Amino acid sequence: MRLSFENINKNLVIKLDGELDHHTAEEIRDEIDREIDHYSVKNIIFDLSGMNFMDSSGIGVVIGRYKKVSKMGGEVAVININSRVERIFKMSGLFNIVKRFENKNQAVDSL
Amino acid sequence: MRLSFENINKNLVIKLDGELDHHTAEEIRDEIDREIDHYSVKNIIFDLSGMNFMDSSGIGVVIGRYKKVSKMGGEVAVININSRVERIFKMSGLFNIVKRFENKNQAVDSL
Amino acid sequence: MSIQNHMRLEFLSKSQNEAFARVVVASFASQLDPTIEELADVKTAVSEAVTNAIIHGYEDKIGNVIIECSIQENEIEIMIIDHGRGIDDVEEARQPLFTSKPDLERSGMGFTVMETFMDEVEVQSLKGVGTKIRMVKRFESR
Amino acid sequence: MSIQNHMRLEFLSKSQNEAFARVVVASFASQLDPTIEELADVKTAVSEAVTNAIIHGYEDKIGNVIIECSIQENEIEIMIIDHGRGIDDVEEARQPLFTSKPDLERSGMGFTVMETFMDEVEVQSLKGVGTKIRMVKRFESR
Ligand SMILES: Nc1ncnc2c1ncn2[C@@H]1O[C@H](COP(=O)(O)OP(=O)(O)O)[C@@H](O)[C@H]1O
Ligand SMILES: Nc1ncnc2c1ncn2[C@@H]1O[C@H](COP(=O)(O)OP(=O)(O)O)[C@@H](O)[C@H]1O
Repeated sequence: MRLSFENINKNLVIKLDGELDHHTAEEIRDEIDREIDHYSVKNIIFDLSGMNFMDSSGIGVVIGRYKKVSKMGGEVAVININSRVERIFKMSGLFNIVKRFENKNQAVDSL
Repeated sequence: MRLSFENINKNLVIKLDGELDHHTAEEIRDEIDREIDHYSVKNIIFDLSGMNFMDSSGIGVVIGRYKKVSKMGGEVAVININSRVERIFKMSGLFNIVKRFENKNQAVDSL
Repeated sequence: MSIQNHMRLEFLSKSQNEAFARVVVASFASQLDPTIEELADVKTAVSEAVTNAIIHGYEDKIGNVIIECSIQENEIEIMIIDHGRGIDDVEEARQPLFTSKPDLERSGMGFTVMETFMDEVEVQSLKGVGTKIRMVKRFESR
Repeated sequence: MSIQNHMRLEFLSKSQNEAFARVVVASFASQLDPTIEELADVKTAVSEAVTNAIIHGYEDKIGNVIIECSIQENEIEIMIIDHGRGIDDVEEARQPLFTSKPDLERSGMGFTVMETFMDEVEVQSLKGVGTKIRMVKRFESR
């Protein structure tokens, strides 16, 4: 799993490349949280275009970040979600707390 | 393992794509021999550009075809051999009976 | 109907083996020529059951996780077995969003994912003895 | 030096499992971050030993082939075990070009390939009991 970050104003775009399971979730969680704290991020945008695999551990990662930023009034969004991951998001009701956009610009403009 | 044949005069070009092991050797052997018989082939040119894997079962396949065509004065050649397969060919002395060419045209012209 | 192919894999309950387990089962299943989607279903379900064996079954200890796969016609049967702590209440555990480890950011959706992506899911578990998940997937013949 | 990771695979001696066995061992070995060349060495050696178990060990019968892999530091130990007929004369069998099955177009180069591509190869065999090949590969740390 490779992580890349981009800060756009108070939005943190997190691009996830590779396979997100329990093992890789443990690896990336702290790194993401450090980035959020360091740059006083408000909103998070997960870019999932390069995520080849996700199981329910990914749900935990998203909910965990949601809890963190929503305390300060921030929001979580996803872009470039494929149909498999979408199914897992739907199944778990994630779209009740996570917004979904076509691309980065749309997400940044709307949040 | 995918096989494709091309007849150029009395030369049969056999392109092997995929992995050549004992299992796939069993699958392709008869098909190759039928082709040799059907078209009264003299020489065989193995094109190995698409062969991703070969173990010593491949040596057996080459020697078997050599025995078949050499009875009628034919020859066996290889083209587009990569360094791994080359190592296995060398190890087993295959280059004593198999000629090696840069490309198809050269092989056809020289045989 | 006799078994056409069978394999049994045993590995340590370390989280880096989750990806390994997925690759092994997917590679074995691929002889049935599944679609990419069907193969992804199997990988996801296996990932859930193996993760559960590692984090819930063995918790902080290291034990053996066992996967058995059998192929019959167009169907694969997958068993995922641990000799860990067992499940307190299987019915409760299978409910969506139930998790005994919210502190580890578990979502409680593992069993729901398995049930969604596989054709059959059976859970056998005995406290202090271990857990066995039996899953079946039927591939559409192409 | 304790074992960092371990797995054991058991599968039927059917020739379609040769490719499966290669994928499994390569996938397990890949956690040591080998080069493509090193991984190909391991796959080739495994292919030879597994093929031998299938065609020489079990001949026309179906039995179980077992692969055990252990990882320690930058080194992988691979054992390939069958409970087949055993080898008549191990020293003779290991010689280049020796084969007991020329009729199956075997080249007699299997052991030579294993020895070339792996750092250690040990053969234990008992007539009527079976054969165990132990191979070690050390990956250059990168
Ligand atoms: N192999 C297992 N051993 C012990 N307990 C288990 C096992 N698998 C599942 N459980 C229990 O069932 C609960 C629900 O599992 P699951 O739906 O996969 O959600 P999650 O893994 O997110 O907690 C777990 O929280 C755990 O208490
Ligand atoms: N697992 C095994 N069980 C029984 N005999 C074996 C086994 N492996 C190797 N042998 C014997 O050793 C010989 C040499 O093996 P090898 O060098 O791999 O060449 P090949 O497989 O081409 O015959 C085989 O022909 C066989 O007689």
